[in-house]
Amino acid sequence: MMVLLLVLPLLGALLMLLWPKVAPLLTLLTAAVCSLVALQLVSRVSEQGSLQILLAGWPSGLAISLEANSLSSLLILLTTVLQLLVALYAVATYRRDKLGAGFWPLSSLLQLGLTALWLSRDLFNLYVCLELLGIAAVALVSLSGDKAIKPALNYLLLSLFGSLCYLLGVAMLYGAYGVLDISALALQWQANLLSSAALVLMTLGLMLKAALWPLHAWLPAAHAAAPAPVSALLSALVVKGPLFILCLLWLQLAATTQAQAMAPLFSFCGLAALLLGGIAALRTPLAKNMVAYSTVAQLGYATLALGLLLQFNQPLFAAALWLFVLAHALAKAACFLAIGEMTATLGGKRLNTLKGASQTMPLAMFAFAVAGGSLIGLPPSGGFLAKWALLQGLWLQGDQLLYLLAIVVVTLLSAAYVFRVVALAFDRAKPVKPDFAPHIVPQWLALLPALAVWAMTLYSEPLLRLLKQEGL
Amino acid sequence: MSLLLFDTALCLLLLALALASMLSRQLVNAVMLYIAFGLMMALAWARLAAPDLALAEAAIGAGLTGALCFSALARQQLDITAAALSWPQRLWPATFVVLMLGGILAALLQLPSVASPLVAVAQAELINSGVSHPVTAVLLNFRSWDTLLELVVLLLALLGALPVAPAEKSATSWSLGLSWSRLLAPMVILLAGYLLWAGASQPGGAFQAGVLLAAGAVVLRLNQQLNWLSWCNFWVRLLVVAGIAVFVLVALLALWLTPANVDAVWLSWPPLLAGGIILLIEVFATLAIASTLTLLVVGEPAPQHNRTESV
Amino acid sequence: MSPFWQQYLPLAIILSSLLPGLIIFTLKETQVKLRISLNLLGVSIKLVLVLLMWQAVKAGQQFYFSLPFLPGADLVLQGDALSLLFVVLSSVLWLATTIYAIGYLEHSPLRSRFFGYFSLCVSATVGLALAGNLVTFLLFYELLTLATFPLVVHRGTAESLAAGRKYLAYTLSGGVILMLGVALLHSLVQSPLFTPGGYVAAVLSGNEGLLMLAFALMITGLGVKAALLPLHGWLPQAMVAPAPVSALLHAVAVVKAGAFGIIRLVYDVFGVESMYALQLAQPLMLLAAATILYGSWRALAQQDIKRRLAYSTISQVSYITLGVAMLGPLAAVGGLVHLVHQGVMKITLFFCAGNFAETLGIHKIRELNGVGRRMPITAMAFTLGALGMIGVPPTAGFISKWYLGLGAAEVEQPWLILVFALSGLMNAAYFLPVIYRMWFLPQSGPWPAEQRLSNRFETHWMLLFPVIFTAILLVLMGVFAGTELSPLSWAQLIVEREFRHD
Amino acid sequence: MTELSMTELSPQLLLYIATAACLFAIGVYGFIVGPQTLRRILALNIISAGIFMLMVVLAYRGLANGQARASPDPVLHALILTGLVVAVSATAFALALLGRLKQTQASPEHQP
Repeated sequence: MMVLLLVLPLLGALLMLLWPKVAPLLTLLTAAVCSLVALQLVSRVSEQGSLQILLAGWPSGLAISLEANSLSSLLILLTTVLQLLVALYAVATYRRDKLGAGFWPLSSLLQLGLTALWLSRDLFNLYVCLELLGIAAVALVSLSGDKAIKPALNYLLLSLFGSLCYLLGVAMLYGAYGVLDISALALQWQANLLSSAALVLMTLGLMLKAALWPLHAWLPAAHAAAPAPVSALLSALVVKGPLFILCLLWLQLAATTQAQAMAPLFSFCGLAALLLGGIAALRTPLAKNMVAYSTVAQLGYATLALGLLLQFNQPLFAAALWLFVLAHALAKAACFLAIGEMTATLGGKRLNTLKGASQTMPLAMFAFAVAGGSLIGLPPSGGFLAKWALLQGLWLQGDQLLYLLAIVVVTLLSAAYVFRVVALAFDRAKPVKPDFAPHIVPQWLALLPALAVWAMTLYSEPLLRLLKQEGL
Repeated sequence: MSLLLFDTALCLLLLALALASMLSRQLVNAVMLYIAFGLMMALAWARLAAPDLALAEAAIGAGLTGALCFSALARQQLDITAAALSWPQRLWPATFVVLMLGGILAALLQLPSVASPLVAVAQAELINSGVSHPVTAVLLNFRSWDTLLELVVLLLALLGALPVAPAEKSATSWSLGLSWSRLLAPMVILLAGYLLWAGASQPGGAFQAGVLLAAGAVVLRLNQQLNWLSWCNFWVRLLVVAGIAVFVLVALLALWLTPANVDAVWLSWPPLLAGGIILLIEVFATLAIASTLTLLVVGEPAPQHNRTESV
Repeated sequence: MSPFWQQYLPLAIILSSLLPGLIIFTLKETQVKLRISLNLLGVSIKLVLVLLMWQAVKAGQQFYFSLPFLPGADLVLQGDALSLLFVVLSSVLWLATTIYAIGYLEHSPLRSRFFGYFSLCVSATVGLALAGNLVTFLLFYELLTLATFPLVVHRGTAESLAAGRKYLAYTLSGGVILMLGVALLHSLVQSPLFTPGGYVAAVLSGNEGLLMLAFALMITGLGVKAALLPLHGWLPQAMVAPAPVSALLHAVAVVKAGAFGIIRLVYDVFGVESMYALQLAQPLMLLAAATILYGSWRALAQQDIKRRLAYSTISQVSYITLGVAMLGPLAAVGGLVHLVHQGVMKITLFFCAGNFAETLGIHKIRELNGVGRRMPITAMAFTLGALGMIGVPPTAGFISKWYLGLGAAEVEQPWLILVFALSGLMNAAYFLPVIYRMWFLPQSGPWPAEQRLSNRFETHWMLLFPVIFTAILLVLMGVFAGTELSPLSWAQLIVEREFRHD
Repeated sequence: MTELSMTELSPQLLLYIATAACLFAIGVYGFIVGPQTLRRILALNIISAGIFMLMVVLAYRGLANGQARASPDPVLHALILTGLVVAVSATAFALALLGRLKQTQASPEHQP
């Protein structure tokens, strides 16, 4: 099953390169089949527990090990489903938006890279996956043409730098323990200067790649410059890859003393990201930049949850962390597709373009508002679930009033930037005329993930149960 | 003792070259120094009992990266000299870097001097791998998944570079790169000879061979030979894709051929056929690497046909 | 009644307005008839369903519908006596407001969107009434905020957008604080069903501080919508919304949601004993009393009709809070019945204000001179509503104030009677001059912007009939307060059930 | 005492390790200071060279110690080869992007 998830997008991409004419069809096909397989994988993992493979049948340590636990399988499902959705959106709009032919194979390879990353439990293999992801992401950003080259190049350089920091950490750990397999490494782990230095280096690199505050500066430009479907993929999935590795490192490898020492730093970075990212989103005049800054801010929740998880070892925080990731992925995909659709139709990059959009493009605006509700954390959305888990954890710890206060403030901040757009859309004074009749299908496609994130609450109990186990 | 002296000199030279490359005003000098640095690095690796890596590093550091940088330099006539940086602009990063270096050095001093336990495991399993050279065994059998993904990364770089490849400027802008390639050509042939010779005792890696082939192809291509080698050509695309495709297909075939009583494991070769399979993969991977790298270096002259296709 | 029905009845009541609302969103502007019939169909179905439930609850049945949601807190819809009080109020007034809104918005643009959100808003209100635990309540509380925002900014002018922003800033902050409180309480006792007598008593010892904090947080969150004293700022500004929206906000949906939440919190979450044990009632009482006086005081100074009504709302809703906070059975009856009475009276007043504005262009109080001759029926209804607000018998307002006064005597807080008297005086001081102007002063000049909306009546029949309906209702509720059908007897039933566990 | 010497690295290895670390540091400095993009790409290559050198030294450890089997760590060598390919791919892509950037900056239509 895992093999199918890895091979299908790869073979699909190769076929697309050979016969570019059938590329859209092939992308849809592979994404659809992969979604079904991923669904099967999730159900199988939740029934029978996690699946482990030592690749090529070699003994542990020598072989690369893959593991599909419930978290990985959920993330794979998320990846494939979003891939399918974005591919549908791209099929619906690629003639109008002049999306390059490169999009199809690249997005399939991106899917491969993500799937491989969620499954891998080998430090060096994770490095290769990271590079795969980074280069695919940059190539996708550069599809936008000349205006995207500069942010793409900047993204590439920083991403490479991040990977190299990570690689140095891997080299140091291999030098110290002689293994690359994470579970084997965890058995021999000692908290000393060498392992701490390696962890810090890897964390630095991964934070840069995941655009966690204060290393986020590249993200808004890159995500805003990319074509809408690409921005959706990048914000929803790609930044989560390094975050996933970061969590693997700190949760499975790091010793308690190291984790305790690092925890306040993560919490601080998370809060700072939430505050400053939110303020930046509130101030920027450009529509896509607003959504991109919101990604910076929302990643702060995940960082904060990670910090709290390391500090208190409370499974609720693990659930919160991954719920944030899942909910944000769906919501942000919806946001980018909706905003992309609106700016394309109304013709303009600035937020003012959206004036009166609730009349001209009600569906897309509705999708944005619904997704925004999840970003704010309004019940009964996925964002609410995550925030609920976070609050529960904090209250159970007791005496965390500072964090609670901060959460209130940042929630209001996110509400402010979401409703800044919504209020503009209700402005009836001088609505911006669309350049052409709005298309219905892309708007519905933007709405789908937004509805999905609200539907997450229907499965909240199994989700919470699954994710609580995975954190520790 | 004299060996230690040699080591010290080599290390100092490496550091000096790297530092000079980073600090030199002129970008051309920086690239030159970097190429020299790459060659010295290859020497150091050869000293450290890694001749095949040294070969690869020489091919990359001297050949590929150099050619790439020179062609990039030829394209950008703008701001080749840097504006002088003010002291604070240099001081703060320097302080940061020195602090970081101190931390890393302190950590590295704790490294144990014993080799990884994996060495023994790899040696023990070598007989089951189908090849005699341990590095090849690791690359194409023990950790073949890494290698497959690495080939995908290479392909991705090509896919990313093709649509943004700048249209070729005048022929004169290539002159620098051209002269450089002419200079390089004999060295490439020399190194290829070494590879062939080394291949007798230890199987040469697909990568080294690929790089060398690519270097040759680049030289020829720049001299207006091999003009069929372009992305629009279906057969070239097939060649580029073949490296990965053969890899995956063989793996699927192996999965399919696994006897029913054995657990089917992804990428595991049947022990009897392993040698043949690895050779097959290597051949195609070499061709794919060579063609991919050639296309990457040469860049696409971007005829009209390709433009319309990519829209 | 079959168990199947029992289970799905609460859900059906919500869906009866939600589904028409969702369909209405997809309609074109020109499909007027279809939209109107959908609206009315939804209202009628809802009324029938509510009637079914009312009968069953009266007979002592309870309704549950639950969906799995958070661990320890399912999504529960519960039909008990208290929720039914609010459900009946909102469904009946929804009928009136729908008809009124159809008349009011005739020929204006974007009606599909308006009626869609209108239905969503009522669905959220009914859901809030039927919510069976705090988490469900929180959910509908936030949905209500979202559904009302487009209504507030419906006109799309700079002024209404500013009001909308202010409204959101207040209510979303309130929502977040409420969420914080609910999460705190959930971490202590989970979120079981609302039960008469509360459920926090079990964890009372040792957690006093946290419980008090939770109470304070939740009251703050609810107080924003209930317009308690420092949190009332959004209400006067939200007046820029169209008249039916103002009517809905003040009488049924938003303000009442806050007040209803406070009732639930005090009686069904904390319970009378825990309230005593934690000494939470006194501060709440003080706050409510202060709000009553402050609202009345500010209303005196307002010259705009709707603004005066808005400050009056601030004052009147706190009567409910005060009645609840006194923790005596009689006061509770007063508070509960005021929830209904104030709703009917205030909606009458807002309908009238809307009629004046729509027909004659009157917005200021000084323009009302002599309007009794031009629009006698509307002026009569306004007079009845105003008298009710002051508490003149035999209107509905008298009943609730009577019980509140009795309650204050019962719990031995005589100073509260003083508050009531003072506030009543101020009520009279800001309503009686209006009535005087309408009936006894001559018309001072031409009407600011007169329109002939009907040949037969003083204004469009769809604007007039709802006013007549609610005005008659408020008199009937006062006159027949002693009968079984009256809100008073229902409130007594609730209180009997709430206090029976003692 | 013997145990200590078992875990201590020989001066030669220390020298090479220190050189690798310094190369990494020089690369990082160049990457931060820049200022031309081409130089930052070179800096990245120097960083990766430093890391690979560290790995080569680590692979060489067993030999320097005179341990029984006289071959360097094949796993590390394989990792380095993979890493080299990845690095050169990324460099080529970065240079292609850079070329395009310079071209768009140079062409008059994009001048503001």
